[in-house]
Amino acid sequence: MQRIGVFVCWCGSNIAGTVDVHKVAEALKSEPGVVIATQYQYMCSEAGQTLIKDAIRDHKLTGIVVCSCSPRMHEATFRKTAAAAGLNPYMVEIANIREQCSWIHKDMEVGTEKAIILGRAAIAKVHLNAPLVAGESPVVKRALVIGGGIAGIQTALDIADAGFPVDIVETKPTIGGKMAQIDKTFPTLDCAACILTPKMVDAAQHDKINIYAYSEVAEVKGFVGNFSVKIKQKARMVDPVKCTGCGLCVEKCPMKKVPNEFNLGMDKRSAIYIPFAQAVPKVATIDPTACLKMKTGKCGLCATVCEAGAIDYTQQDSFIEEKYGAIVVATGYNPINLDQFDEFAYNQSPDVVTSLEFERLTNAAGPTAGTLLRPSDGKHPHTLVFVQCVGSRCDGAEKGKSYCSKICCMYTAKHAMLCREKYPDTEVYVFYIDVRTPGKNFDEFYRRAVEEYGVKYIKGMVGKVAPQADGSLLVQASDLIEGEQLKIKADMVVLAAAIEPDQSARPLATMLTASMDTNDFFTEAHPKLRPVESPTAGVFLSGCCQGPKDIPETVSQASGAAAKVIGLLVKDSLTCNPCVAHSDELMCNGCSACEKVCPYGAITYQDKEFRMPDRTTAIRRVASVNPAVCQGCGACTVACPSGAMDLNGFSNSQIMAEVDAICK
Amino acid sequence: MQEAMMRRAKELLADGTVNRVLGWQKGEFAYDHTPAVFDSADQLEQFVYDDFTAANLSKYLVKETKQEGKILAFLKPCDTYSLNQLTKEHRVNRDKVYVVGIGCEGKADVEKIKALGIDGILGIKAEGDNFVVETLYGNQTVAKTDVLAERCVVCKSRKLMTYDEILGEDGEVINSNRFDMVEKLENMTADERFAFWQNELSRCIRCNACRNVCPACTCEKCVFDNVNSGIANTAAADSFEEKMFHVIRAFHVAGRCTDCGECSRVCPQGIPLHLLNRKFIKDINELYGEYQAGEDTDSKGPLTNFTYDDCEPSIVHERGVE
Amino acid sequence: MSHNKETLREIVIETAGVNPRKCMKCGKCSATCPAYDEMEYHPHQFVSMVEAGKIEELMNSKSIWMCLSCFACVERCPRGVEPASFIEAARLALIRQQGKNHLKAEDVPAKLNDKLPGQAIVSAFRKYSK
Amino acid sequence: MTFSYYPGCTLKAKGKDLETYAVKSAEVLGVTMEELEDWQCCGAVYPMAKNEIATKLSSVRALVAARDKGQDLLTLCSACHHVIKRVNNDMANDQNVQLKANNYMALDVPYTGETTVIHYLEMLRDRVGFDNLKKAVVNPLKDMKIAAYYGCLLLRPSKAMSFDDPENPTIMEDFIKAIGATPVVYPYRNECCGGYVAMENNEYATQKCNTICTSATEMGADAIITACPLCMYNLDANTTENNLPVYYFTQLLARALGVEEDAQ
Amino acid sequence: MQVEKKEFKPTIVAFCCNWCSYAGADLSGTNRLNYPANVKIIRVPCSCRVNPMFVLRAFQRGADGVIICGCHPGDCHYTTGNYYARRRMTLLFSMLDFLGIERDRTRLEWVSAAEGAKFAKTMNEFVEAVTKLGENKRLEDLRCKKQ
Repeated sequence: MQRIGVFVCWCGSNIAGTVDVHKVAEALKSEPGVVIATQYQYMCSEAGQTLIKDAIRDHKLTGIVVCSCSPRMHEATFRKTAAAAGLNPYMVEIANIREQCSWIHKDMEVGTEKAIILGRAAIAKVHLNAPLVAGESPVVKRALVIGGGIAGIQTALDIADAGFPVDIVETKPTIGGKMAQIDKTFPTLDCAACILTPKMVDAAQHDKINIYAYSEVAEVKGFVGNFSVKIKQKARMVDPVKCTGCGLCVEKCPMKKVPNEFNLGMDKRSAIYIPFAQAVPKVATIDPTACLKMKTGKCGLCATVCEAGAIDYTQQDSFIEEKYGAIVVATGYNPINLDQFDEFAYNQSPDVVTSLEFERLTNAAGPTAGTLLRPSDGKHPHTLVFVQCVGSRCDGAEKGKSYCSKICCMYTAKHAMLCREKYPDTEVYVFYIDVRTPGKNFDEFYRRAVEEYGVKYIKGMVGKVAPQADGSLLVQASDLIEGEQLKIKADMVVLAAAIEPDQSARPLATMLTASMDTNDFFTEAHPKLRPVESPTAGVFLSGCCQGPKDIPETVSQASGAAAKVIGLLVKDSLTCNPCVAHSDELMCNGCSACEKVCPYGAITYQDKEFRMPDRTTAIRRVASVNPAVCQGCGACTVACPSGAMDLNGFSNSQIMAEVDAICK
Repeated sequence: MQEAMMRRAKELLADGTVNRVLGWQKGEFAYDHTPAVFDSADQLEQFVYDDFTAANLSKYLVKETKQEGKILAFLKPCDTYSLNQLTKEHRVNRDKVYVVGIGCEGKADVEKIKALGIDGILGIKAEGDNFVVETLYGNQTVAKTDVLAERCVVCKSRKLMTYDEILGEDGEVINSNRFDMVEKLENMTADERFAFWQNELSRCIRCNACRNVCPACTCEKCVFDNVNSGIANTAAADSFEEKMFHVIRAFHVAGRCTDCGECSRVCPQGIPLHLLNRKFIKDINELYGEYQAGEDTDSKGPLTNFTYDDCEPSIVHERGVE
Repeated sequence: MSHNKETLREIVIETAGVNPRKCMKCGKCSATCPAYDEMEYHPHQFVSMVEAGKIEELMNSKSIWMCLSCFACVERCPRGVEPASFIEAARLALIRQQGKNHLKAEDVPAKLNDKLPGQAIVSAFRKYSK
Repeated sequence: MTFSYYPGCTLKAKGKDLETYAVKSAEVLGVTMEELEDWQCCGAVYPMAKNEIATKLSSVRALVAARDKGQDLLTLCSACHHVIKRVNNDMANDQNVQLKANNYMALDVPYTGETTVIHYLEMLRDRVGFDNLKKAVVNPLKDMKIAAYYGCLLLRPSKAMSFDDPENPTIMEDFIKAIGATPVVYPYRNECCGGYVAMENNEYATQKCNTICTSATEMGADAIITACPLCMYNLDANTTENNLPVYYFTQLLARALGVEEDAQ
Repeated sequence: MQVEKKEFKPTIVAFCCNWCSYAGADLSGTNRLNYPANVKIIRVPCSCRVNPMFVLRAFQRGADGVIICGCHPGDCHYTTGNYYARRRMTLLFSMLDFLGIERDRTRLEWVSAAEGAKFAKTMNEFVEAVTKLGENKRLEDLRCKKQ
């Protein structure tokens, strides 16, 4: 039998005004197990807490009930009080007689009666409380960042600057991501490379950062503070340590007809290649699908010319296993495939390009060395038509994406403006449904495109792009303001294609047991209050993997995620919430119902050997809850038909005892 | 059929495919065949199978597949649904069962036969649309439609869901009218429904037969037997379990019940317990999309799943009769 | 037979079987329409006018006879709104009334020529008459 | 290979050529076209209204007839193909149409969209195969530069028709290559010819067809092919600029297979 | 003998999730919004913690009405808990209805931490509805056939 103390708070007149606290204390004194029941003006005050502490010692209390304000207010306070007196803090229950009693009832009799019942329920519950000890799990002080774009780089730098080692895993041969392909950035028109490449170098040179380029995450095990990750390093056929990045091999390689993915296939590269001049790591990579040596066994020129002896045609994929305390997902985005939108003739004319392609066409390191030229004939275009919302905001049409891709309005304004600035002889049209410019200096930027640069913004949409015999593109569009159907003879059409999460995201989410929405964007732990964390503890989100974002927003989120990671890694161990689920192995059926409803992947199964009552042994599949991962929602406890799964602090019997006390 | 099954069982024992056979043997009467495990050809002489053989064997496999070696199980279409569900829930190790699927045309309900005034029953044989019942007093022919077990009258499927081989003919999933009775109840007034269930459930003697036979009730320890669950039937003082047993049981098997009908078959008081389960199945089908437990071994059950736009519980107010 | 404004709107929406509220007013239908220049109200206006209940205006507009049923607007609409279905519904709302056929049998012989295929006559009848 | 074949009214009158060449060519390719008995006019336009049932029934009859013969239903005229295919989709997916049509027709076995509706071009592509067609060609039309005119009805709405990419189709171009000619791609091949509006307003059709033919001409075509009698009419009779010879695709098919003369 | 008829005050058990509805209940207190004292709240971490057994237990112990409150769909602190709760309670309520138990004795309502007014309003409505039904006899009687 527990020895229970009951402490009724007046809260000045807040409670005592409509609840007869003396009567409550008196009534509760006669409840079974109650050895002391008393009242005081302010239980949460120093004096009130001393009163509780003394009572715990003097009466050798094993549990206490405080009848006071909401547990949301002072449960933590009274738990600390109990702990200070040597009582397990989880032996404290609060009866909420202020917010849920005295403040809503005007009649003293009614209020008092209800307060007594609430007190009884708390006493009934505390009878069944068990001392809980918050478990601890150690934290591996190393972070993994998946994705080496600006989001991943920023996160890694911030974490590393705080003194924690970070590994970046990037599938491409170099880090840099989409930002490396972008020419200028809105709304300031800084050169993207000028602000990105120093960061890439910082990352490469940081003694706390280790970059696994041309690598993928192959397997993730473990949980917050203690992930175990297997990383696959794809064979480059080049020893990255020996390679100096001199580029001689690239120059000599006879196979020079491979579409260059960095320039989105608008020019060619060689079979051995370095994606771009500022690549990090600056190491050559052999494309095995194009390399003559790899395909036919004949050639080997690169090995001959490489003075460092870095070429190794026999290289195999290798695996690294590493432990991490936290994982940051920064897998980024891609423009969608436009096959289903060929009314815009993307597949019919090389002069219809996506906005990302347009970036390359205006970039000094791009296929045209920065001069805007039509891909079809290399001529200077005079009339350009930009089409916004291509594949975005599609709903009910069974193609495209239902969401707004967010960045297109601004980059289109940027493209249009730069076009007019650099080539004043051009005529630039932008077809828009809405221009969305929420952001610092964004609307001003868009207005500048219209007012200073004379970009012709037309409210309406393009219905068809018809490639003509003379090489021009006849753009048929509506002008909803003028009420006209326009036919514009254009030289180039630029499509603001919707963006979607990278394809690697979904399998990764499965490995991480992190949740995703229907569009394959990672879900945040809370859309407002925890936007950089995944609901899965220890997994953080950075950049477009969580939703469409521009660069400043991506960088903010990247730093936010880094701060969260640092906050985790500075701890030597994690104190776990002890109010978590636990499975009674003797009753567990191993049916997996609990595992299916657990949002955190906290439940795993193992085959265990049990001694049976008849002295035989049997192997049974049983669930076990990882207390470091469980958040204590209790979904599993109801899914479990046998009642093997229960929740500390809110056990089946505790809740039923409260029910009984209330319904008595 | 019985001979063919026996022969096949002996073959499979002889060639080492299995070391035991799960089937049925005669009980006290000619019509109460009880599940039995046979481990030799000799023992198999006791094996019986006819149109009275009704028991679903799948549940026995929970225990049997924990034993050494592979066991042969003869499963009717109903039973294969149960086996799939048990496999999904990791209760049965499918690799340790050799399933011989047997076609089923529906089983006879001995109570219905007796109600026709037929006594001294010695055996039964199907002949077309009739059963020929052998009795001490000669053969009697009864129309199948008159004596088929209730669950067979509204059979949902004669298709075998899982098997290693088939004896007899595999059937098809049937577009049955199994929900008719549930619907009829739904269309009654609340008072009528209450009267109906009070009449039915007041006959319950809490013998636990329904739970013990149910292939979805395979808990290591039933909550009703567990003193720590807070709802166990520890003392007469607590009548909770008495009252709520069937509702809780139905909820525990909701989304998992394959509608095999064993609960009602074994109820000594003839309570139509399957209607509770079937009500859940009907609700699930209507509210969350068609779902048949035991159809496969990997889909997510309706109660361990959700969609963002599921209906609200207030839908109960909008449907049916107050 | 005449309906009040709201009933007429409901009839048209039900006949069309699509939801005008899905429209985000991008104007792609009107950008795509080959009959745009022949029309007084354009495809995107059909959607907003149906939503606003201006059915009478649509029924009296020559636009309903100009739609080619080429489905370009249906195909290219990013929201699955199908302006052509509204045009058809407005046309039906008119010709289903007594004596409101647009094409009368007695007018046909004058329109025939030796190359005109039967398909043209049947199509026109189906579209213009009840 | 045997198909139930639905000809449609126009193919028995003004559009006769489309059919005769098709039948003859099919024979060469080992395809039997079994014309349905007692088929009725499909109505030429698909009734878009959700509450139209009666106008869909003739298509349902044809679909049921093919189902009862256990055959796929082959169509040739674009309009018939469009109507029958979409009615078939309704019968498979629209419970309202399904229920009412079945009630109305009181069939022994209710019809729920089981029949596969296949256009002659799809038959060439998916069943015969353009490679096999190429092998069967005896008279490759080497010197012809042909512009394919798809029109609206075969392609749109693509969700219902699933015929080809609605904006950048290739089936007719592949067909042209198979018969040995050179396809000419031009942007207006899937834009409307003016359709039935030509009945009332010839000028309107003329305007559309002139754009189509001018575009095809500029792209270097010297002939146009079509699968639709109404498109044929508009392109042939209502074009005033850059007139090009217009053929039914089946005529050139017959020519390439060496049976053009026989068909006449 | 004539017994004076006492005004019937139903016993109501309200299960509230800790993150939204319990906070909403607190807020209705903070704003001094009245609802009847017969409502007694039991705090659970999430609506998905509410086992149908608890609901039945309450009825069996003499509750006249049981209401479950949780975060609005999409706002669950544990992201998905209330979706499971919604399915479970829908089926449970439907079953109770099937057994002939009055529908208005059970309810599920989404109340956010900001919806103090909604909480009070919901409770007032619920108490009113249950009061109208009178004492909960049926579940008590389900297995005891009156002669």
